[in-house]
Amino acid sequence: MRKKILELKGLEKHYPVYGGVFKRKVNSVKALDGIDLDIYRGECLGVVGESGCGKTTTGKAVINLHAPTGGTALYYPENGEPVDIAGMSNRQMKKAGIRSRLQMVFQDPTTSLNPRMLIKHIVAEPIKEQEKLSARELEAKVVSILEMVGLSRMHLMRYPHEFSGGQRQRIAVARAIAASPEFIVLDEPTSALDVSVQAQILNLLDSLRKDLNLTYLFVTHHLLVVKYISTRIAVMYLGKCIETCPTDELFMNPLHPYTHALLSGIPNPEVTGNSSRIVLEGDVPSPLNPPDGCRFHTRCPFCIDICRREEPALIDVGGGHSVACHRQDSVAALVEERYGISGYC
Amino acid sequence: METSTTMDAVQAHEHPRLRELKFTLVRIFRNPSAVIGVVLLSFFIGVAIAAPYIAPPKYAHAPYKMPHKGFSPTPKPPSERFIMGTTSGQYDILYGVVWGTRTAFKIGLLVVGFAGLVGVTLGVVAGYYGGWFDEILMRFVDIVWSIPLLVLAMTIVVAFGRGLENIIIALALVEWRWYVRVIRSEVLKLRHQEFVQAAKLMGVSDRKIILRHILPNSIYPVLIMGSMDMGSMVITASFLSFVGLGAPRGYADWGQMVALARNYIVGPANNPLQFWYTIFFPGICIILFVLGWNLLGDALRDAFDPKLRRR
Amino acid sequence: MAVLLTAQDLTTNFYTYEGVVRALDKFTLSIDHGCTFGLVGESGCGKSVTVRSMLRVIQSPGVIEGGRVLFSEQAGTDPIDLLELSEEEMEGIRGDSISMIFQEPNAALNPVLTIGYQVAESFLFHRTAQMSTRICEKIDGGVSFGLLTPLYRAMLSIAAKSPKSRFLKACSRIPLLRRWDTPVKDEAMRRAVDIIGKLGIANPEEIVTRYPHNLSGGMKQRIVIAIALACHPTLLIADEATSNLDVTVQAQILQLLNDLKKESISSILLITHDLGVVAETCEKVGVMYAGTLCETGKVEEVFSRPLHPYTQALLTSVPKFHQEGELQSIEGSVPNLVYPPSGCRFHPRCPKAMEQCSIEKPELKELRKGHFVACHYAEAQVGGLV
Amino acid sequence: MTAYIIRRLLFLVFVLFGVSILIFGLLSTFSPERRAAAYVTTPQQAENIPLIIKEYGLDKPIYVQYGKWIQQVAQGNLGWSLVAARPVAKAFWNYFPTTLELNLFASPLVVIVGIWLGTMSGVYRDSFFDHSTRIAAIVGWSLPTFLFALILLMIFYGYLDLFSPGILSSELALWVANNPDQFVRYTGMYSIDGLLNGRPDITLNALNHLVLPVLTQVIVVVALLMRVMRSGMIEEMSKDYVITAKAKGADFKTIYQKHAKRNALIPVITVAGQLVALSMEGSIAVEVVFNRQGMGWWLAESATQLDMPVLMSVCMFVGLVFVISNLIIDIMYAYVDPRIRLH
Repeated sequence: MRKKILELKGLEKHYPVYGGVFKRKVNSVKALDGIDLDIYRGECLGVVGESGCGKTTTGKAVINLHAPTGGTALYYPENGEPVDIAGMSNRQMKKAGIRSRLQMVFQDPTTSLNPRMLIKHIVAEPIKEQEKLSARELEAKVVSILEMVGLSRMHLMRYPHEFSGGQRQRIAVARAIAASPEFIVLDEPTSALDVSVQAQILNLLDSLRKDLNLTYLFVTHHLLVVKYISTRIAVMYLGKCIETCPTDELFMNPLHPYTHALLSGIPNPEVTGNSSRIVLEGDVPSPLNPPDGCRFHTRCPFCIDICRREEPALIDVGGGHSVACHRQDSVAALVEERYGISGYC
Repeated sequence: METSTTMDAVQAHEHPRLRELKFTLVRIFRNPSAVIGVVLLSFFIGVAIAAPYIAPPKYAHAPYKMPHKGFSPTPKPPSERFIMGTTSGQYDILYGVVWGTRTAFKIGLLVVGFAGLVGVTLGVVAGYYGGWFDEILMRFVDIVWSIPLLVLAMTIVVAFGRGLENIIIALALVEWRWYVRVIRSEVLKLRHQEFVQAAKLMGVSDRKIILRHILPNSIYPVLIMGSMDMGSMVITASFLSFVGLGAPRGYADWGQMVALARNYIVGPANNPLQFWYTIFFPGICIILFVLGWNLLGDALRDAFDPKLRRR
Repeated sequence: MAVLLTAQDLTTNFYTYEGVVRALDKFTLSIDHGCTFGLVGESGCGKSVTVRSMLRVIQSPGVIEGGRVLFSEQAGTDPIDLLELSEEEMEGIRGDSISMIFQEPNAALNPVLTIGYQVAESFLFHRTAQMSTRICEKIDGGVSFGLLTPLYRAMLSIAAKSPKSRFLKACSRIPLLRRWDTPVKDEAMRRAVDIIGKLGIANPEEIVTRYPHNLSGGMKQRIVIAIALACHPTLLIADEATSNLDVTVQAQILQLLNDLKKESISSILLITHDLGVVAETCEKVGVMYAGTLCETGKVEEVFSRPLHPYTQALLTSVPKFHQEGELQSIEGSVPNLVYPPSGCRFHPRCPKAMEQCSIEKPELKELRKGHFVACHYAEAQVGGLV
Repeated sequence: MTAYIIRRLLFLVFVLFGVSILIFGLLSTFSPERRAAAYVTTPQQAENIPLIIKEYGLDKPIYVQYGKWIQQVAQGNLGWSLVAARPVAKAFWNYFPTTLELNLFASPLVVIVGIWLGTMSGVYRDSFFDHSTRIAAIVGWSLPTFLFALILLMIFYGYLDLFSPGILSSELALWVANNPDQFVRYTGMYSIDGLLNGRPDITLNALNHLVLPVLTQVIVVVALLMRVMRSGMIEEMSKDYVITAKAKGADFKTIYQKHAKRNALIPVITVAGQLVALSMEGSIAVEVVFNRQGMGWWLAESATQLDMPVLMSVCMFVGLVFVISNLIIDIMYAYVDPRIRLH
């Protein structure tokens, strides 16, 4: 039995919109509108979706960087009782010893590193928060962490701007693991990097996960990247999670029409000659007023009556595969019939 | 392995902070206006320091009191005794100009120092924590903001009574609003920066975040403004002196010297510029002093322009 | 196939405070009529600089130092060198024969002008004469534009002959006379509505009155495409046109480009860092590294049998559907072009680097049929020219 | 939009209330006798100050006094001005037109000249023109208004004898004062009233007296506007949409006039409030030096004579003008930048 590390139940994050003479709340942006998700120890869960679907918000809400506005996020320590971290303040979390266990690596390493701090101090900061070390011990520890991410002692006394993009992201990773976390949210960690450097970082992250027994939540819009690094994938659309399943299963046997559209839209770098794809009509609806019923029905090529009325629940169809679609049984056949696509692997 | 390998050997010896400082200075002084500004300011600093030697005070206990020989209102042209002549009331212009430099620095440093300290402290706290403190402070700033500097400063001077000290207090009481606004908007931008969020995630306390992450990255606009303000505060103070709200008659202050010269800007019909020296010397001092600070501020703005900042 | 555009030894430098950035170093490339050409490379390798140099829209501190850009609009005609043309002649070519789509639709549209105006501008710059003739005919046919119609008719006939005449510009400053071009502007707006409608945007009449911030990213990109297509260009340059879009929107745009290619445009130069996009949409590809072209040829040829070590490494470093084993990455990072490496610019990172590579810059040579490579190692391997 | 304007009007009331408390608080440091002057409206009343102190409770707690004072202000009783020797409310109409006249002539010049110079030096960055305007701007910014005005007076009045201080020449002023039936002061501004009364000579004379004040005002205020416009223009000219326009085939003039300029105006509008404040401050110095009896002169004079009621009223008035002009600026903002929705 795999051990859970985080369990999200109906997690919500609404951003209020103010208006009127007295700036009262008139509406809210439903960036994250109630998602249920279990994250297991040691896995790398990929969260994919288009911009504005709430994947980054999910990442920030599960580690309580942006406090969720509703729902619970249960954290299961290695040994001990689960804690609901949604709604805890940073200070409370620090006291309970969980703040540093949940870390994050941001998208753009140029903005996530303080430009006026030396690398030595950047990496030392999380260590100093946890234990009192002498200057020499601290430096030795910083160097050992830098070496884990492929940097060395000679990089200690430099400013972030003196590094290339890939190296900066290594520093950001080093800072995250310096806090000795169990769980790291990776928010598009490679999308600001060059193609040739992306592979370095992906391989580094993968080996760190195995060596340090970490759990990742890998947020990205790039499906091939997520296929390479993740063990399990959650697909999001407009603030909801619509499909979760193990990576290989998703590419072999997707069940949601939106997943089909995403997968067929990936430009394949291998020259195959066949490239039929599902082109969705229109745009993603506004998260201010999400559509009734199934959120995808406005763009779904296989939409039927019930989709407009009733919102489908995320149901387990076996093999760790969950999907939220009224027509999940027939989608694969419909796709093959209309677009001539069967499988993406 | 990376781009800076060639520079490694050169850079290995100096401390990185020193290297940064050098780089910043080079960037500032690439701009000729910075050079001119610093030269002007060094000149004034020199004059201020050497004041007792250039113009030995007559009254040792009150060096700011301008000595005067007689009470005749008609100014006297430059002579061997008074190199720059004497102004109305027979005050020695050279003496006034030299000791007025000290007055100008006093005004600038005290006003900018106080306003900057108060403004930055309040602005950082309000911007970082937000909430009711921010709300109340910003509404208060809105109120103070709606009266222009000069009008409000005049009113405060009237309320507290005239005098140079009260001018300084009045200007500081008005000018802090600028620093609050500037630093607060910087802090608001920084508060959502990823490196600040990362620090929060690591459990770093708010105090440390402010000191380590927020202040070092938001202080430059304040420095630029402080530099510009050194000049503009001296302008405002000298105008208040000129109007007659400043120090008592005979105090070495450029604004007052211009006021003393006011009735002599137009001489007799046959020689309309007869009394040029009465306004020229104090006037040129004010202009060059302000110009020096403005040139420096302008160069700082160019040097710290975030759009030109290297990545 | 006839050659449409050739860049020869194109060299562009940027004069920055840190030093001279040698962004393009004797760059050579040629595009055929009717071809979709993909130019790939990592960020900072000079893809955008290349096309901006070709169109001469490089911004300060960039300076085109040398080379030639030969352009022959009709197949078989004598090419003209775009770098030799006067600025005014160049204005006539930009947006008319060659047009461009930019990466960031948010930044590429002017936030304070309406969508309609921004599209109509293309017609006003290049079709004023044609539209004026049309309106003159209409006036002769009895259509009236108020009391001053005869006067406008006279001015429009001048515009029909020389739309950029100084006389008309002077008139545009005089209160009543300045309204002569209202019918032209209306006509341009009608055409804008037309072309926006053709790109598959619902109710174009309403869209033209909106401002860019009202539209979604995909819509904005369509508008940018509409601007570029307005005058039926011979060559469409798409600079990272889909990179910042979501997968499903990217699919829409790529399909749109594909459809348009069949209908109206002669050639497309597609610039991207996404190898997948090139593989799926292009016929030919050029691979760029640090301001030089390393390899060019048919897509299938280059992608399945790459000869340049950089292309080989790049292809193994991107994740694929059928990923086997670990991704391979290229050691090190892109060089700082203020101090470009001597000889072949890839040699410090190249696993196959030889002594010669750091001394001598390799020439682009045809090592297989239609497959050009600039690499000493590949040359030695394949053994000379075809 | 409506909600926004309503909110701003409420804000205006709030700010005026705040200003009144601030000013009242500041001036309550005076003795009751001094403060009594704020309620005096005729010279007769001034004789029995103790009565007024009693009547308005000037020895009572400060909030009671404030209430009484606000009550008086609401009735239009702003007190007695020592400097003007008449009630403040009446004196106001005497002084205000002079200041308005100065700014009516100076502001359009500031806007036109500032935007033009800023655009040109931004477009032709690092050219000779750019460098010279930049130097001129920074020197202009460093010139204290009163000093600059004095220098102008020295040259144009003292040396060249072209323009003189004051509002009108003394003969004309005397004539106007002695013939109130022949010269009706419709607007209070001589340059306009001269035309309305069929006396172009008065208009010309008034304009002659306006040249130096307007010049001073323009030079001091224009520097800021120019600098902001220049940097806005430089920034906009490097944006991607400029390249798009260029790639469309636009000529250089269309690019900067049609595309960049309107965007560059947006940051200018954000400093418009500062420009208004600068003009107000400038007016004080200009009027003091050129001896023009306007609001600024009145304020400075009142400050030196500790004429408290005037200070209070002028502060309130300036606050009102400032908040209203900021409201107008915000609406202009929404007009220039379609991305702003006032909600």
